[in-house]
Amino acid sequence: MNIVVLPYLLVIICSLTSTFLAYLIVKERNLVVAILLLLGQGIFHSLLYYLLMAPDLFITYIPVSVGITPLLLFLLIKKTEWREYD
Amino acid sequence: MIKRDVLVAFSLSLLVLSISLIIWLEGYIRIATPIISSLGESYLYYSYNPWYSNYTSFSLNVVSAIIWDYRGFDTFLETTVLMASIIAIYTLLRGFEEKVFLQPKGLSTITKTATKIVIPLIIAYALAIATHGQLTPGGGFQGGATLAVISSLIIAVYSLEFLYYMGYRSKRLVVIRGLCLIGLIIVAITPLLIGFILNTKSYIFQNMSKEDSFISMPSFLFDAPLAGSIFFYNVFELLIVFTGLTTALMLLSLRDVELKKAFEVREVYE
Amino acid sequence: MSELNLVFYGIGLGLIAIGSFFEVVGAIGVLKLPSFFLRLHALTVSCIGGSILPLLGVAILAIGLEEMGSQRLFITAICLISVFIILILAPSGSHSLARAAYNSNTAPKQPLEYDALSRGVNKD
Amino acid sequence: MLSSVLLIITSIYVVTALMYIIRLVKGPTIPDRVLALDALSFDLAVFLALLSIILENPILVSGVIPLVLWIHAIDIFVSKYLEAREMGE
Repeated sequence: MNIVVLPYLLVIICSLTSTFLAYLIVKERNLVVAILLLLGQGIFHSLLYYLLMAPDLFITYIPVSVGITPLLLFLLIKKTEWREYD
Repeated sequence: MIKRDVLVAFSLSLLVLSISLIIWLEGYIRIATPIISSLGESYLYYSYNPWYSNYTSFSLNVVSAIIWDYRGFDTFLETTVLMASIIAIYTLLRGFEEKVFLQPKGLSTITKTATKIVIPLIIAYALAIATHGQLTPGGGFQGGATLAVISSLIIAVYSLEFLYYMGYRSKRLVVIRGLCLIGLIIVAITPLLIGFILNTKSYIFQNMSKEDSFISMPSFLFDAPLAGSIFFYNVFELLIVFTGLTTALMLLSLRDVELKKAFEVREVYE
Repeated sequence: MSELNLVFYGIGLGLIAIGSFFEVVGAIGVLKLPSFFLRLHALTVSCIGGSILPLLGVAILAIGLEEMGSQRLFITAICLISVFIILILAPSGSHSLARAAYNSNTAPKQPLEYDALSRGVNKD
Repeated sequence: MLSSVLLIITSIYVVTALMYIIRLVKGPTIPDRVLALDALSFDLAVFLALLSIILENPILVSGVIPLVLWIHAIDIFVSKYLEAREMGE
């Protein structure tokens, strides 16, 4: 395997994994598990930006997809769901 | 998780692979080729070029040169977008009050100590990302989002009350955010004001001197490239993003006792 | 290539190789062990052995790579800072996760021999 | 010699990332999935540093620290979600 082939191969792996996880997010019933799968999809998606040589977009996409979106979703689920269990 | 779902997802990803292979074999997609289009070449050529000082913006990072110099007005309107969502949260939760003495619990002592050690490191790194936005990848938004880790960690590990002890109130943060937006506008119209006083031609969002106007922002601090207004824009953007995200987090994690009045207001409206 | 650079090469590549061994061990452990509290051991193996050692190795290897120019010290600095951050944050994160899983009874505690927390010892 | 050794090690890291993905999808409880995400992101942090040496582009490495910090924040938030009655207390 040549060193030139490596980024192409990694792009294929990352896009396959993020598509795979995106389908599972849609099918999942438990909301917390869906958020965690979304997080994994976000990590692989941002790795795609890294491999396309855009570190600026990588640093922008990491907080948005890995950090803030799951955080706000966790806060919202906690606000709505625990009343039902009480 | 059913096994059938996993199989369907895997076949779906294989479908995507085959479609992308077809497009790739047609020759539409290239990853990081050394061949650059003429438009990209002109950006690379002019973003840091001391010999053509009428066209350059003295920024080693081409992306921040494009974001804050070539399309500065666009980016300025983008920064005001987050304000709209914060106003939406305020209108939903109107009538809340921030109470201080509720006996916070927080997480265990080990986590508290680890957070205490790491917080100065995060502050230093976020400031480095923002103020070196013209040299290395990064900029105002990235620095502010990295700084927002601190407020989210404090809310979870200590409690919301710790932010109140430190003097953070959501209304104060919104006021700081508005002041920083005004600061962005002031930096943008400074060349215009100087041109008005000196009675020469000048432009709004002007960074370096142009062919027909000699006014320019400071391009070097001692021997480090400062890239004129890009540095000031990055610092203001850092504060804007940090205060905006912290306000959203604080408002969404309000305790039930503090929201009692808001619920009463909603019942009156209903 | 000078002799000092060869030393940096050797130390860096050796640390990275040892780290990859720990990473494989940790991954097999995360996949194969039967319950959550046992998988946590595998997580610590892959955190400390599999992340910190290779990052140190990359930091040392980048000093020796003279053909990448003076910007290679950027890699060294970032790797050393992230080693420090992982060294502090990864144990505290796994500790809080384990404590939450124990207190809220979300994970089964089945292969259990001695439970000190249930007898009120060291509740905090 | 250097590039071939780094190639082998990078492929090892990719394979372990896929193993963590299996645990993330399969994991019976919520803490299991968080654990898999944790290990996955620390794995990818090393992977990014290696890749910036392989591609000979030192600027690319700067995304490691935000990744590590945010994953720790997610850890803390999930444990707070499981343990406490409210997020802000």
